[in-house]
Amino acid sequence: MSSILIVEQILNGLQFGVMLFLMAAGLTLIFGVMGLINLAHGSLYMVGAFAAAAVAGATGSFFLGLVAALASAALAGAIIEIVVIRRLYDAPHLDQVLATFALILIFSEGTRWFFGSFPLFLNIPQALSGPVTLPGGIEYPLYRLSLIVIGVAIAGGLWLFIERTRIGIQIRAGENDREMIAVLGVDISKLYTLVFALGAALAGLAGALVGAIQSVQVGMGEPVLILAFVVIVIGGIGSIRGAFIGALLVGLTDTLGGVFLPEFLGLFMEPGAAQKSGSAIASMGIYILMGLVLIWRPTGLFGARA
Amino acid sequence: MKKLLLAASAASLLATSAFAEVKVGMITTLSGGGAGLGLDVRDGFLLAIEQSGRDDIEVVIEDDQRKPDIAVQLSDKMIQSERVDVMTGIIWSNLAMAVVPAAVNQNVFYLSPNAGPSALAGKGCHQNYFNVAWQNDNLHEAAGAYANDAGHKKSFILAPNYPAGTDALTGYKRFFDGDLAGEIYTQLGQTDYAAELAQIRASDADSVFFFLPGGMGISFLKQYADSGIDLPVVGPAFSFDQGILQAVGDAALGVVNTSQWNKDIDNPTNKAFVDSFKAEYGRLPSLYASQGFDTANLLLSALEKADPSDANAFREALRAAEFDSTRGDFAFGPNHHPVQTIYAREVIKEGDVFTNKIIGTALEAHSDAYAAECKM
Amino acid sequence: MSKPILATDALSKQFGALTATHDVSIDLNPGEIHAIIGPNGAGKSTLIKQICGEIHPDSGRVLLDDRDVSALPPHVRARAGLGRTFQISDLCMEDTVLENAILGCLAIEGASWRFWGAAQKSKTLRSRAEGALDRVGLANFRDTQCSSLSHGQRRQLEVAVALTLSPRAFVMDEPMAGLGAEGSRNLTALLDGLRVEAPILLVEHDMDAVFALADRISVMVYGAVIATGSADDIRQSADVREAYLGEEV
Amino acid sequence: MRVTERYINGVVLTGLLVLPIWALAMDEPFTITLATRAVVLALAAVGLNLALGLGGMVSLGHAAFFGLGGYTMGILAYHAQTYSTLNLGLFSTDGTTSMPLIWLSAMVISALVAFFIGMLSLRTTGVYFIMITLAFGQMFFYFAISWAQYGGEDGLSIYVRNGFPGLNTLVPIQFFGICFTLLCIVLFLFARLQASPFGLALNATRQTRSRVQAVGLNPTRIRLLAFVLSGAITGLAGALFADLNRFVSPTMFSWQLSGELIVLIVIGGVGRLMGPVIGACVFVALEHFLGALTDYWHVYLGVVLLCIVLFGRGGLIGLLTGKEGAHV
Repeated sequence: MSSILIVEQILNGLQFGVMLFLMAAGLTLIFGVMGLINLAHGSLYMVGAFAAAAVAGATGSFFLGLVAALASAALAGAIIEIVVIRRLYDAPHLDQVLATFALILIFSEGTRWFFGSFPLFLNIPQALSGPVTLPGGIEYPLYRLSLIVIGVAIAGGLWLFIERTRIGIQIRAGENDREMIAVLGVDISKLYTLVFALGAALAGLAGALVGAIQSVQVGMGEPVLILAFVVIVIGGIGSIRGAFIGALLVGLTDTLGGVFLPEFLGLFMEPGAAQKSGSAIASMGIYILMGLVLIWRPTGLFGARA
Repeated sequence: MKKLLLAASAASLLATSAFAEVKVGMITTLSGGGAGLGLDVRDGFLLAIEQSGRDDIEVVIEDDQRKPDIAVQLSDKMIQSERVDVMTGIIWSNLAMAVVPAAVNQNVFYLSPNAGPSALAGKGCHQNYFNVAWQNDNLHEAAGAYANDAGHKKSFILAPNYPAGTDALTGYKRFFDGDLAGEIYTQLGQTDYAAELAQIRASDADSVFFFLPGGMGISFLKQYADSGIDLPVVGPAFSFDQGILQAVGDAALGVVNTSQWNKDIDNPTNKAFVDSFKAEYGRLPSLYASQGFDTANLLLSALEKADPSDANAFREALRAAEFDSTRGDFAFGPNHHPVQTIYAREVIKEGDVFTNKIIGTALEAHSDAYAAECKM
Repeated sequence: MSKPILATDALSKQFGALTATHDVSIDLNPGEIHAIIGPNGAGKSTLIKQICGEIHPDSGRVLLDDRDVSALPPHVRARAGLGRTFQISDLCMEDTVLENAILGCLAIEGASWRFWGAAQKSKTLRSRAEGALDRVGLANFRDTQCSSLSHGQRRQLEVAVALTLSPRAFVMDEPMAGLGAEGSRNLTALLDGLRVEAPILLVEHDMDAVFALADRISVMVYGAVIATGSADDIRQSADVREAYLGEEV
Repeated sequence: MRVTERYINGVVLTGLLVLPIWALAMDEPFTITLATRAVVLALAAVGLNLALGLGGMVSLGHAAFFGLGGYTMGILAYHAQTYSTLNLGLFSTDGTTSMPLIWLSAMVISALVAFFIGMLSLRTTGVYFIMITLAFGQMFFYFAISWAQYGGEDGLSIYVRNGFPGLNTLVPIQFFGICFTLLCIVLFLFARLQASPFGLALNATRQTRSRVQAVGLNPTRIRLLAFVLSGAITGLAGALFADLNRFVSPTMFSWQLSGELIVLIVIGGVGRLMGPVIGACVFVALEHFLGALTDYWHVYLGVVLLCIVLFGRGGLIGLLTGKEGAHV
């Protein structure tokens, strides 16, 4: 196994992790501020991808597609917050799980109703297509490289937003003491709608960005949703920093496990069998990782201590 | 279109229709991720029934949601409650394995418009089971044969880690004479193939074979095109079908895939089928639509000769397969699976629409590897 | 002087830079009520939580009947004889008063692993539970759902549940919290009679109650006990006056 | 009109018994199959209700036990039908097609796995518990998909239903009778357990953990036992479900199934004896009738669910009796 391949796989893991972060950031923010488990977050990812595909298809501009993804996911987020989610803040987790499960059903079948059963087309923009050569002679797709850059930039921007802006301060205050910031005259319901829409927009953006290299289809959000949950549980629910670290961990574990585990088993077994059992264990890898983290720290790496 | 659907749904509601003499139960996937395939099979099937002008055939259609337990439940319903004579429609091998053995043992005929698991072609074959599409390995075997013709010597092959994936790689290897540069089982439902692409790039392969149905194939092809790897790609028709080609786009152009059908196969039945399908539904027919259409025509041809209540005569009539297939010559082998020609197709662009063009023949009068095991 | 039933030995606990308790050594003798008072944030609740095992001290020991219970989890300490009440009523609100009392009897009757036979129909459980309810004056409310009780009744039920345990010592965290004058008077009378059964370690802000009940009083300030003595001693202690009134001596 | 819960329970059980008998008389065997499906799903949900409704453990991974029960049945029957030997290292077996033996195995295996999952998961609470159970479920799901020996994602078909002494299980009404009897037994045990001292303690751990500790009980141990019992019941249901379909597949492990089990409980009423039964009947009926009306029936199911969560606290039983359900 050459070092070039290893570096390339690490880049792949990072790219996967960074995209997971966009999903997980919204989830963890929504949980941290409003105490809400949102299973329908994957549906917002799907909404973003479909909006991007529809608009990019109609206008021919990938950039407009991205704008549409952000706008439509944020709008969808705001609408479900106002219509449904708002009534669930003080409800037990069970109700939240159930109501957002119901939202998944409605979104998935609704999208199919609207867009039909076939996958939609969304391609990467011409300017970003094809591979580039990195130092060390590594050929790597430019678009994936851009995804890493965009993801890290958004992570940084989010950090600045939370730490340095007025709204960010209100959001952090909201995590600590809901009643208090209401007393201080912050319009709490507006703040919540805003946070929810922000989380939704990030998910929609992730859907559009990833949709360009994958397939835009109904149900695309659910596998990602579960991974994003694994990420925030590992990182500690409510912690943006934890989500970032957790996303990278999951991305790297999944990518590198899938590649190196079969190779590793191949040292002891015949190749075909090593391939099969290796990829079987690798597919459980991130769940094993999550189990280990929770046994070690029951509230995740950066979670508030219970 | 509307009229047809209405007739179908009305049929599924009115369990007892006075004039219906033959009752057909169609269990297929009409909702959720794989609905596109089921819709095509259904539309193709209903088109043929409608064109036949027979009003004594009642088609009861149910959606299996691609869930095996639902499919089994619907099959019970078809047999116990609707008392159908013939069943058809299942898209997925795992659903077929759940439904077919029990159904055919209850004296119902089953005509498979898509799935052809090896268990049903070999030891588990049954006199009431007819496959009108292919045995699962067929298109992969053809891909291996085509790779030989194209002069490929070293292939990198990959498929999802599930039984149909294993069958695909086995089928390819059965006919491919060259060496393997690598063999990878990906996760089922995987959407990101960056890691696999890196391995392909690092290998010394001269060609790539993949079997990744549905969304997996779309993702793979888009990422493959963007990776800068320029090895020739071969695959079975499933990832290059009319329904999903538009979602793959330019990334699929030039890729060779194997199929027993294409819209440019030159025979009157096929021409008429393509034109009438376009007229009826406003889209190009897919492989699955052609299989649904052929399945219905096989059924109609047998009904001309015998009534399902006379099981032996009806079975003989089916086995004769005297109908005009959209793919030209069609016959059943001893295990009731097709003996047919499989073509190599290339993805092209016609105007704004991506579609396939036949570029050659991969295997002629091809049967399958399991027929010998079948004791019928 | 007889041996103390409950004692702490130099309990210390830091939360980051904040010292919650510092070197706290107090004891509780048979038959007495030992009250702990002090301004808000003095570490009284943290002390209780360390005694009951909900928080682990950084150093120091908790002794119950001369036995070191510092390493034991809360439920084992409860079995060993700590009857605790909570500052904010902590009851099963969906259950009836009687069910709450029966819950208290399960451990001591060894009944928590009984899967057969209704809890409410068990004579042993029922008589013990009803005895405790009688004692606090809730006998007539036993079939009332806990969530419909008044605040004062909930405070009484807290005490009743602790009573069902037949504890060696009561540890009460502000039992009078939120009670009106009359409620306080009733509860004061109840506690007054309880000390015969087991001594009470009482954290309380209601000074009327404290000075009426306590045999001894300890004053905690900034996590440390600055004075311990009889009611009169405390009234006259210069340290206490300084801590509460800011008077220089 | 407000009615008592006891009255509703009686009506539901009687209805569930009368419907298949009516169907038998009318020669509508498929209705019996549907009723059996409802009964088996109800049994699975009764198992979950023990953990969720009484113990407050919102497990989003109960499909793991459902699937384990199913695969226990599938593997034992597969070996018995193919006359092959299952080697488990310490001991080996030739499989069995006897239902009672299969049920016992399914319950023991599910209980063992529930014990391990519970040991790890019960260290956490709240959202973490929901997520870690989900993760365990997913682990089993992926494992089953790649377990080629027993069919992987294709699943495993057994062609003949397993046997029960003295009955012909292939006759729909007889198999229904078996499932219905088991459901009644489990419901009876559930009711006894709910009223027992253990049930009281379990119910208390859901409401306040600190109170339970303060009265000298170990909440984690109580919850663990409840979780194990819950897993065993759901495992039993899994074995029956597999026998109903004569087929097992990894979809029995899917997280959507875990979600659906929760849905069943909430439709009927959380923590109620008959909540899961009513939920299962309604769910199967919706699936059947809505599914026949429109391809997009999931949209309507979603709307119905939302309404129950937002406006119908306490589920259908709560609606009828005017009492709220348990808070989880």
